Amino acid sequence: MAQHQHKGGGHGHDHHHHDDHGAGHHELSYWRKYIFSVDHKIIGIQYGLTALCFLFFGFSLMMIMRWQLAYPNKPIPVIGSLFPSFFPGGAMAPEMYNAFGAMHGTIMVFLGVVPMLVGAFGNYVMPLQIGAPDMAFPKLNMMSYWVYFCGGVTMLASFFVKGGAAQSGWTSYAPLSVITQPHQWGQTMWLIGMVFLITSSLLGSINFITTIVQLRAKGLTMFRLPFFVWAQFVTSFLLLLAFPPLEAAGILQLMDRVAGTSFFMPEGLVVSGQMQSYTGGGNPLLWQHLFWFLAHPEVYVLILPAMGMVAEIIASNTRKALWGYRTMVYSIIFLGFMSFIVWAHHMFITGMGQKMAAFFATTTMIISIPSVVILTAMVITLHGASIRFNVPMLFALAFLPMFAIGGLTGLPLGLPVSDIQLHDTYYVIGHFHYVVAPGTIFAIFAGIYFWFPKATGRMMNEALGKVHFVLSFIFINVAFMPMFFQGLAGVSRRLADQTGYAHGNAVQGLTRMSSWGAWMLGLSQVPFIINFFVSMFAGRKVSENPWESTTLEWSAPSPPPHGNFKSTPVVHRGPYEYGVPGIAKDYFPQHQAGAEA
Amino acid sequence: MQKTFRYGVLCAFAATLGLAGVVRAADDGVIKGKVIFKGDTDKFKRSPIDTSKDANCKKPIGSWDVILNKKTDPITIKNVVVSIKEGLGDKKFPPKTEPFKLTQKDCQYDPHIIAVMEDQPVKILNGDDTNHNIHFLPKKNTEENFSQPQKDEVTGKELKFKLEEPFKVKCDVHPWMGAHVLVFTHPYFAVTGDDGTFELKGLPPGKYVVEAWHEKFGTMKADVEVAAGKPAEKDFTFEPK
Amino acid sequence: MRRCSWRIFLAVVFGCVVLGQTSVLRAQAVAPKDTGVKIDGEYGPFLPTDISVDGYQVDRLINVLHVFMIGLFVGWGLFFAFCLVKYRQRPGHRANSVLIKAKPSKYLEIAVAIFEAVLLFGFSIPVWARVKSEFPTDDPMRVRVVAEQFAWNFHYPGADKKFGKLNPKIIDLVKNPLGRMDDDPAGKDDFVSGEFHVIEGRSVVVEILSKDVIHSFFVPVLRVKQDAIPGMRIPIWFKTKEKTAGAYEIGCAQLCGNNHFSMRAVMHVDTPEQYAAWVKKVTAPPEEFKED
Amino acid sequence: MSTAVLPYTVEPHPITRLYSGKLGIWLFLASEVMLFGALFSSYVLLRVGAPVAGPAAWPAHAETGLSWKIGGFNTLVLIISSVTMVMAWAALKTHNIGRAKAYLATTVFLALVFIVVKLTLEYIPKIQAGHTPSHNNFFALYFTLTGLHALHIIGGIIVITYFIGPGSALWKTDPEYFTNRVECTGLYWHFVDLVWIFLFPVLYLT
Repeated sequence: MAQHQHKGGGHGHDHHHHDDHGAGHHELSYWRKYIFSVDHKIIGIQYGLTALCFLFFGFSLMMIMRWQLAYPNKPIPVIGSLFPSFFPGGAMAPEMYNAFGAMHGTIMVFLGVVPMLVGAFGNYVMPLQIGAPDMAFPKLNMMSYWVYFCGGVTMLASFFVKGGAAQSGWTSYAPLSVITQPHQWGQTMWLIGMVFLITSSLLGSINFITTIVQLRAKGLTMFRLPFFVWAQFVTSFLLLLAFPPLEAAGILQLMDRVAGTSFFMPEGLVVSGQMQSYTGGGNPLLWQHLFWFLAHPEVYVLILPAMGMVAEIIASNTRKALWGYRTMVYSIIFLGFMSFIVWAHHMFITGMGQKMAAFFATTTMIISIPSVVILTAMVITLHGASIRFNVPMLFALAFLPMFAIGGLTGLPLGLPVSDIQLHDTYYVIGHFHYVVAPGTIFAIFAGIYFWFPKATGRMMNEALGKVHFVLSFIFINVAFMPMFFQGLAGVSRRLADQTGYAHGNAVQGLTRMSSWGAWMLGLSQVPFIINFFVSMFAGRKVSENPWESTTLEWSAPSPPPHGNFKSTPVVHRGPYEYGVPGIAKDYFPQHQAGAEA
Repeated sequence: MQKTFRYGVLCAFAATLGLAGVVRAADDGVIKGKVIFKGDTDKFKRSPIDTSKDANCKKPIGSWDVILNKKTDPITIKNVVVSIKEGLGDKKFPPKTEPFKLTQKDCQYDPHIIAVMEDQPVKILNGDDTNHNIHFLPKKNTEENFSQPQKDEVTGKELKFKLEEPFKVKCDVHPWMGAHVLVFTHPYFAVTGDDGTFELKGLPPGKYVVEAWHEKFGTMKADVEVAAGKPAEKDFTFEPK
Repeated sequence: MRRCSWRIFLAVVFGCVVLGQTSVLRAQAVAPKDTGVKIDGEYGPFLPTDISVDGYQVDRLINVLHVFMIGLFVGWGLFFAFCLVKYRQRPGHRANSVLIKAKPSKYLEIAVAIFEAVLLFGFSIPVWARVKSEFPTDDPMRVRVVAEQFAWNFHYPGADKKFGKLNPKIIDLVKNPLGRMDDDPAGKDDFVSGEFHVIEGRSVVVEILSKDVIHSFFVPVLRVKQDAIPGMRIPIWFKTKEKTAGAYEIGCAQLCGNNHFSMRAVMHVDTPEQYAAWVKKVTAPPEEFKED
Repeated sequence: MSTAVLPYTVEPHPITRLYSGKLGIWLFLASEVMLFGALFSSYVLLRVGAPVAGPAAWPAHAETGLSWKIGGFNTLVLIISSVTMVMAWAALKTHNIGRAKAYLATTVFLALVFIVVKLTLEYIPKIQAGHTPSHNNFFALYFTLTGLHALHIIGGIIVITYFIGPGSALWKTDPEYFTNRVECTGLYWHFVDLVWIFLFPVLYLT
């Protein structure tokens, strides 16, 4: 395959090539080309940059919260005096802590990680991996992004309305979320923002499924799909079927707040000594059921694409096929299916009876098995490999033990008896942060380092990348490991100041350690930010397949032109044909014709 | 900080000038009197409050809804707000500028009645070594609800109420803590103290409707005529069953 | 660069372990905060003191699980580290394209599944059944806990062991915080306090209610946690061990608003004598409050 | 065109036998099923869990004041509109764009009849009678469910009007593509009718 000469830098979307199937293709205005683009690659990059901004913003919220936790009610250095209207006296008031907590969760999950995994990587990589010229519905794709953008703006704007942003946690449990900030906009804007984000995800998932089903290249059967595509496929089904109930729940809560209905309000509520005007007859647990029916599949939305990315990177950098590819595919389908019937394990402490608890504990134990299978398969892939320790691989490798910690610590939370002590403590925080932060976020970093050359035609700097990795790896553990011990000690989550409790005071040292870990982790991102922007313009130029990988996206030019491939690709073999005997090179790309292995 | 202070002084000066302009020096009419209780005092004993929810609230405190001054003769009522209800016409009064200090001390509000003018700053302080959460429950003004986790007898937090109305205040951490805010458009109001008397000063001569408000006994109105240079006297008598 | 990567990786892992351990060991409490009452029990980075007769079942499951988790993680981590070192890319080394038949992994997965089943059916479901259905019959104390933003109310039934009816419409936060009705004979001898008093060694049935939003009644030393959900009455039970008299903490474990962090109450485990004295003090007819 | 040339926008995929749009609309309808499914589940839960007496109790059917005659009329209107929608698609299949537009216009007209009846004979009198959403959970659900359904109807009206007007330009360049679009809209429209056919007995007859 001829080397594609890349010209110019920037985001790397030059169109100096001759594509042979761009019928009626003419130069677009700047706006249509980069802002209201319908090209899946541009949309993917838009998603990626927006999501990175939100991730950074959500992380900043948390770093400020960590100050209040480590040094309760002391003035926040620098930031406290910069925003006096947010921090009266320079310190963080508990209501502000709650608002930051709620928005940290919401932003990280719905505006950061999901758009990054699905919107950015899914959009950019998936069509390339299946050899499609674009997504099945390009205009719908553009709409998904802009609806997501509106949702993000709504969420951000809610910080500046009277009364501040939503304060009821990212779970927004009713009746708290209905009665707080009455006649104010915070929670209402949260709900409206959520409706936007849900709509965006729904449109996106329809697009993804249709694309994967309809637009696969010739010869690319379902079992020749790269694992990442499978992960996106299952994820899209989760988004498609789990999000609507939350949309319904959001509408009901909006009605409760705005129209005074009582879907989640029982009779006889007395708030602050005032009898409430709600008619009653509603049920607070209804919200929790609807919410967790979404939010448990959502957890898998957060992790499955990450697993997919890690699998891709491990296969490429072990120079070896994934061990048990089919088992992994079956496992991921099973995971997706099971994730719909485990939701109530978040609700053991709500007074759940024996039969329900037994059912949900059993399904929870069952769902842990496919996760173990996938993880084990990835580790066994390392056996007999030839491991390249480049930056994406380091992040992908670190994902494995980190996700293992996150997954294992889920066990005590899935059994109702141990959940009595650990429910809603820092143990839960530690557990899901190990899944999402050193797990998913590391996978995201791995993905960025891995596919950066595809998107820009330039490599990111290896040395800076390694510094970034080592520092991040150390400090992310310093930040999250103490949480397990705090949780065992019985410190509840969402406390603006735990030192009022004797058991909280006893582990305040751990809280400080965790805070310092978080701030250092923030500093550790500096090499990444520098690397990201500098490499965009000055990184080492590379050819279309710098990692010598087999999947289809590496057969397209870097960056791929409009329409993606120079000629319509045809697939001849499975996704991970590395080290095939009788072939001179140690990899055998999917699109290359030749003897079947 | 410096700047705010300077502006504050400037504003205060301007306000004083304004005040002087609107309320002429000749406006020296006075209404005074006391609020008398008639009835069975045993029915209105102060009961001790159970503060066991927070071990930091050590000092015993009693209920405030009715406080009778039993030492005065006749027995008078504390915490009655007497104000001009009608008779001031459409006159506008500049708000008082000195902040009204509301302290949370020994897990109760000091003072119990917060009588302020519209736009007059109310400064809320925490005099206890525990967390307080002040929650204003107005109907017309915007609801305020914030916590003060630390002892703070200096800085506090300042609020202003824009609209005339009486409403409750409570602490969300110590549910028994309660107080009342009364917002007025004019400066002619007074709260009875331990002697049960009140005095409304600086009134221009004329006919007024005066209202006495008590959180438990309700309101009572009376017509009073104020002549220049001579204090008008008016007593209110509450006879609860 | 590539050749030393795995060393860096190992150094990082090692560094983390060392750092983590020293930090945990050195994690000391900050200066204790005055909360009015001295709290008994030992608290640190692991499970706190257990004063409940049945609490050991929760602890046992947590401990067994952690031993299992650490064992699995270490074993798995050793294999992981071994692969990283042995199969690193180096001159003359090429990946083996033939996939190994990893029978051990299958056995491992089966073992994990069996172990989980044992935990589930051996340690969890029976204990949960006991928690949920085997309410004590040995004349337990009965207390009603009513949560509100942001305080706990403890409603005792008095000598007749019957709770009076509550009417939310007549709640007066100073004099009648729960809305007890005067005309209900069952409620005549009831009393309400902000402190939770139980007798050591005696089982207690607690009925949990909420006035406004969802709270969660959490007593770390009892291994008890139950959400208080408005519109519902949820009973739970526990029994304290003998010779555990002292003061312990009750916290709220579910975000309930601004002051969630300060929604704390004290549980006094009393000897029978102390309890009787307390009841006498609380139920004494109120004297008139006189200001000094 | 700014989009890349995509296969299977018009011709069906050899394996799935669907063109992309049709698969997409089916997936969309699946998510809609989940949306209305969640709301219907909430209905069941709230109705079963409603207090026996008091203001929050579930009202007896007579108290709701919902007339099955108005509801039945609207059901009929929607069913007929579904038929005209199919007729429009059939007309396109026989390459008669004029007739297709007439049928589409009839569909829009019927949908408007539905909305007007709903608004003037049901919503406004209900609210005037004090039966607002906050009155009790029956009316809360009634307004939420029918309101959401009405939003779907309005969405449908907008899309169909687009196909009568500017959208029909596609007929000249790619008639099959246009026919497919009308078919997808039809699928959506039938779904919206179907939701009403569930809503009608749930709200008006029980």
